[in-house]
Amino acid sequence: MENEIVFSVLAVVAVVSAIVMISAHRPIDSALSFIVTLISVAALFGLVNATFLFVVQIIIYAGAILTLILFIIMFLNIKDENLPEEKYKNRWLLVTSILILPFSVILINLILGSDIAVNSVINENLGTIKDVGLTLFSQWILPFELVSILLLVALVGSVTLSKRKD
Amino acid sequence: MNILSIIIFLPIITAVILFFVRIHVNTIKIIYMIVTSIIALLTLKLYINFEQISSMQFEEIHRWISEYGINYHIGVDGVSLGIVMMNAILMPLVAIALYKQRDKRGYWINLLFVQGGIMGVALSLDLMLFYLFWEIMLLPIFLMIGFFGYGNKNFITMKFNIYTIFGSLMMLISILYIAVQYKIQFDVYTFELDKLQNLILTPTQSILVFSGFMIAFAIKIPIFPFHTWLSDTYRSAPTGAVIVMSALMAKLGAYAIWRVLFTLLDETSHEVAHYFIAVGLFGLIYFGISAMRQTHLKRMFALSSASHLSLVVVGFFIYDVYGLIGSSYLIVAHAISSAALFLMAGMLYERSKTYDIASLGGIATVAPRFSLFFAFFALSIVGVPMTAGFVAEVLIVLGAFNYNIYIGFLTATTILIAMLFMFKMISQVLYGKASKATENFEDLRMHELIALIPLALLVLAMGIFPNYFIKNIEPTAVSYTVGKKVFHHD
Amino acid sequence: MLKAYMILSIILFSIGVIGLISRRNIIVIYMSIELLLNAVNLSLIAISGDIGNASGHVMSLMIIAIAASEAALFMSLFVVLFRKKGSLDANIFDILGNKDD
Amino acid sequence: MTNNILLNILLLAPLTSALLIFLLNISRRYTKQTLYTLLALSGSGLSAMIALYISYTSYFEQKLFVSNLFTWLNIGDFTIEVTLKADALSSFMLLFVAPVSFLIHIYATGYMDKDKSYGRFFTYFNLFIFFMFLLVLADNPIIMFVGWEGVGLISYLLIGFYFDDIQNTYAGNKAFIVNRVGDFGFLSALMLLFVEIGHGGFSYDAIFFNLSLIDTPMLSLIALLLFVGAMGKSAQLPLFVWLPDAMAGPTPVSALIHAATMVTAGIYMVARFAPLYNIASDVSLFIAYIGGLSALFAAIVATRQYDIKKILAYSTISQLGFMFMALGVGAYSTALFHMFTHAFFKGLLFMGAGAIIVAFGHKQDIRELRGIRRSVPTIFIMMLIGSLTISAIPPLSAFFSKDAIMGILYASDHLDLFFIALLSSLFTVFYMFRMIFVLFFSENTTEPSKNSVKSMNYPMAILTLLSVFAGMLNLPEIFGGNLMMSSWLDLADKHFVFSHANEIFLMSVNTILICFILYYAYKRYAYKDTILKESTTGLVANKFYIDALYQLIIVKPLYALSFFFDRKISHDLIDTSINSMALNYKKLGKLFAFFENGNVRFYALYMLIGLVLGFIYLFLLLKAML
Repeated sequence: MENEIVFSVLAVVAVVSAIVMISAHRPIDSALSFIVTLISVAALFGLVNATFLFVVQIIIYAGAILTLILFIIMFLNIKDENLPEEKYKNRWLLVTSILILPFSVILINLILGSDIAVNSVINENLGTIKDVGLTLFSQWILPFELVSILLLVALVGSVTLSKRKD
Repeated sequence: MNILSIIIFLPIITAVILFFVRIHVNTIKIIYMIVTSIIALLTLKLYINFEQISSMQFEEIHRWISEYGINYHIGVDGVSLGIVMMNAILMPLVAIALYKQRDKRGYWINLLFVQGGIMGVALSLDLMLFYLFWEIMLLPIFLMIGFFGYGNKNFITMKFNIYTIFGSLMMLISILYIAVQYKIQFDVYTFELDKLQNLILTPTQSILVFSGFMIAFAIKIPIFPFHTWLSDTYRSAPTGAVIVMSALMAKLGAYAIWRVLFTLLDETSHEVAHYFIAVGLFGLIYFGISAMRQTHLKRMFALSSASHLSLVVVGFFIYDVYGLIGSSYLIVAHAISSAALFLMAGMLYERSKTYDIASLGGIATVAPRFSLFFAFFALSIVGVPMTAGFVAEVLIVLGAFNYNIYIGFLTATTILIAMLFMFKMISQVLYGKASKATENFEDLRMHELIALIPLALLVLAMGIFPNYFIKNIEPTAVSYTVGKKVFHHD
Repeated sequence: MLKAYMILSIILFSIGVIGLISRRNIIVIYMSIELLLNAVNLSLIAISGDIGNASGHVMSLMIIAIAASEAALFMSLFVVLFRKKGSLDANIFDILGNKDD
Repeated sequence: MTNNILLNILLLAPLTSALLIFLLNISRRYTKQTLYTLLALSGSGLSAMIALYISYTSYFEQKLFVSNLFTWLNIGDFTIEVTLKADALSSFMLLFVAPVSFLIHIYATGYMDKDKSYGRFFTYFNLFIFFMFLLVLADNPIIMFVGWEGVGLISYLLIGFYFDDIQNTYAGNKAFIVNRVGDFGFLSALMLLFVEIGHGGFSYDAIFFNLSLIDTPMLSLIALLLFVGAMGKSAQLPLFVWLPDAMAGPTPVSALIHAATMVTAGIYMVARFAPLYNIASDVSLFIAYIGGLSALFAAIVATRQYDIKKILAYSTISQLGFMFMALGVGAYSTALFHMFTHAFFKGLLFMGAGAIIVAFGHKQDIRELRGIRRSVPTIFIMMLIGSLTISAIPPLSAFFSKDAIMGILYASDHLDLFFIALLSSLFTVFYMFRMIFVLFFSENTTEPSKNSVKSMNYPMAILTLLSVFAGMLNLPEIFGGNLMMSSWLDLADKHFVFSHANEIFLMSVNTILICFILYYAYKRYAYKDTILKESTTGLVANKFYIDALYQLIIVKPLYALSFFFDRKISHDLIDTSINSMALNYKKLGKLFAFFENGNVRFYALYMLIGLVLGFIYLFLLLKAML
């Protein structure tokens, strides 16, 4: 029962901060509210025993990526006049929301009407670092290696991109 | 390999190879001359071996896309022979006349390519093949105007191409439609002209198919009111392209009426013939009168061509043996004369740097040979006796009188129409005092003479001994008229 | 519980899409993309927990890894683009379009 | 066999010499004028000799010369053989065409002496003779038409011979275009004739044989259209306008083409189709009236002309009108006889005019050429004889020919035609002697710049003799003749009963009237400057405004129509609508280009829309399935 209360609170926080993120004018505001979303999502991970992911989410997303964003925002020294004017931002948001509404409504409707999650398996080990590690290095070894190559490529790419041309 | 296939593919293949090989333009000219001369010799052989019978000769048939009954089927008969001959004769002569003026590789490669395309259209007996060559022949012209044209050439070449491609599209729709109908009726696909003849179509269907084809041909010829691309295109196109368009491609449009429509949709053609006679007669007079006020030499020639081609259409749709023979003869006769005239217009421009009729004049004093040939070809367009045009016009007029006396009188105005503008033009260009543009006018050079003399002799020979040439057309024309229902409107 | 997670995931995803399309600030657009990834992660983990299989976790892990590399590239792109154009407006990066008239 | 060869040589000799001169001329090599002269004269001389021989044998031995050259066309029924045939009519034509051509050739060698276009001139001239022979000798109307058009073409080239002045070439254009209007009629007639009876062959004999198969209205139409052709070539109302302008050509051209030979082709053609015109009598009458009107009209206009050649041109129209009158009432051989004499005296008059023009430095206005009798006495005598001949003073040749026409008109119960003829004949005397008196009988104002050339004088002398004595050929019965020519030609003449007393009465009245007019003209013009006081305004001096009228009702509307077609219909209506179609496509493209703006988030938006629509569709599908 308390799980559900916690879930509700976290869900509301995540949604609200996400909405703030997409509607804030300045990127710094967006970034800060996005951190809130990420942390609430991390907490939601924890709520379903995904302890390893919880940690990873906090460390990588909230820790590394968002810090990087904030760092960049500050590094670039973005002033207000550098920001896009976005005269019709609210109108755009409204129109897009209306457009996406059928999509969400239909999906939610389908999920509510479906019979998933009837035979939930309770596995205490699920989500521990050991469990995830075992799965990762047994079933997912090839994708794992590919991801490592991807990271390498991204590394090289970002270095090349940000190098000044003389 | 069949002689006809060589005629079609030798130029095309040579052009493609030349396109990929980087060699000097002079070498290309030499290769061009060799190839076109070989073609000319081969067609001469064809002409000599041609038997005076109505059926297809030198036929060649191979399966190509057998699943859909598309065959590689070519052959020659009395009608296509004329166009093939013209194409083969004109191409080397054009090159001889132009060889100093044009130093672009693409010019010559395109000319070679278009020669093959035209041969293909004239010789194909399979509708899909016909369509293919019909499109192939367009492409080089498009490129030539775009690369080597004058004036507002981008707009004009786009206009020309959209016009003609629209027409081709209509034709493609008709071709596919009748093929599908044939499949429905005979349970097999075919695009063979002689097989498709057996198709039974309802009147509505045949009218629709007919219009599809006719739009393509009408744009190509052009007949009223599809002519508005004509004068601008001829004005901007380089000499080689204009000659190909006026002397050969426009004629192919008229030829296709006979080859495709009279073969496939014989009855429909008869039923709608009077509309097209009316349109043709209107065009004959309309273009002739329009040409009167033109100040641009090539525009005037363009409209003059259109006027004569309308006459060809009249001759075809009159649909009796005189009309058919007369029109086929006029196709050839006019091809020579108009090719020569456009060639000379090109020379005129090269020397005087103007096409404006009013600013020319006095050429006869400084360049008597040029004037002689210019006047000769202009007069042969008018159809003075002992030139080929005269024979053709007499035959068409005869056919028209045979058809209906009023049509006859209207058709006979052809001997008046061309004079309306030709004589004033001759006076203004050749006679009078030499103007600033023409005072240093150089007379014909030797290579230009070499190109023009055969054409002039051919015009004369066709005017004086027409029987020798007409004997080849006659059996085919007779086979299209005798034994078929002929409608007489009184 | 799973249904709730799924619904939340859908809502977050929609918000991400809305942000992605509506905003012109490329940093916000980037964050919207991250939000999309997070929404997917959420549903993956929820399903994974429900069926008792760790594959979902692994997938999420990889998504996070991809997001990380994406972040690295995006950041360097921001720097380059901002240096060139002096703006964060996504509308000025439209050389894909037909601009010759 | 030899006969065939003779005919072929007759036809081909001028063609060959034309070709040779042409090649020499175009090769741009320096060629001596003598060589050209030699070639030109040998061609025409040879054919003149053969022509004389042919007429001689045809007349005395009734021999028929036929030469079958080749088949021109053979399609179904339409078989046209190029056959030369010298029957009586053709031989008669040859009798004067060939010698007169030869004489004018000799004359022209003098006239064109030292002209830079000497070679070109004789190319055309010989070519003209070739086409004229083709016209005359052709055995079927299509080949005749080839010759017919051919002479028209050469006439065009020769009128515009001095092309430095563009107006001359315009005159040539006018001639050819007006002639072509006539040819339009001619060709239509031939085609109709073929459609009606072509299956029986198309030589003259075959046509006349099958003539009865054609019903009358069609026959009349054919006859009328044929006459339209003759109208154009022989410069009758309303297609006469080209002939006066045609005087822009060198004078030998006027003498040969526009007086003696080509313009008479119309007469020849109508006479050739005599069997047809005999049936279509209403058309024949029409011809007679057109001829009468032309004769009178041209004679009146000529009284107010000042250009020596134009006077003669109008005179030619007038004389041709006489011939058509005779043709119209069915007196074919009479008309041909007048044509025969006309060729000589009109050739003579033109040559005289040309000689004067050459002698006085290319002046042509009689007001500037007054009183030149003492400067050019020989020309004066010959011109005087020519004028007397044309005025039909007995016993000069035209007296017989013209009087025969008058007599026949009188006898044919068309008194109106007779009076028209009489009136025009009197006008003829008036304008001819107006010219003579002004030219020769007044105080001298100019001196010759050049002495007369011998090669010009000899042919003139021969023609003078001929115009004096040619009348002997067809002497009427009252003078002890037996109408030799008429019986030789053996055409389908209508015969009119006509007593000798009437004939003599008519002749004397006519002659008295002519003398009276002659006296009047003498009183009015000789040694006076009346000519300078004539007003240049008024109907007659402006040729009844016919040229202006044609300009107004034909030329200007045509150009207006051309503008309308080219600019309004082709450009404004059709082209603009097609272009606007294309432009609208362009606008539509711009509309879509707004969506396709290169902005990725817009593309995401479209993806979203597609996604949403797909979802809705799937959802509905799912619902429907459940």
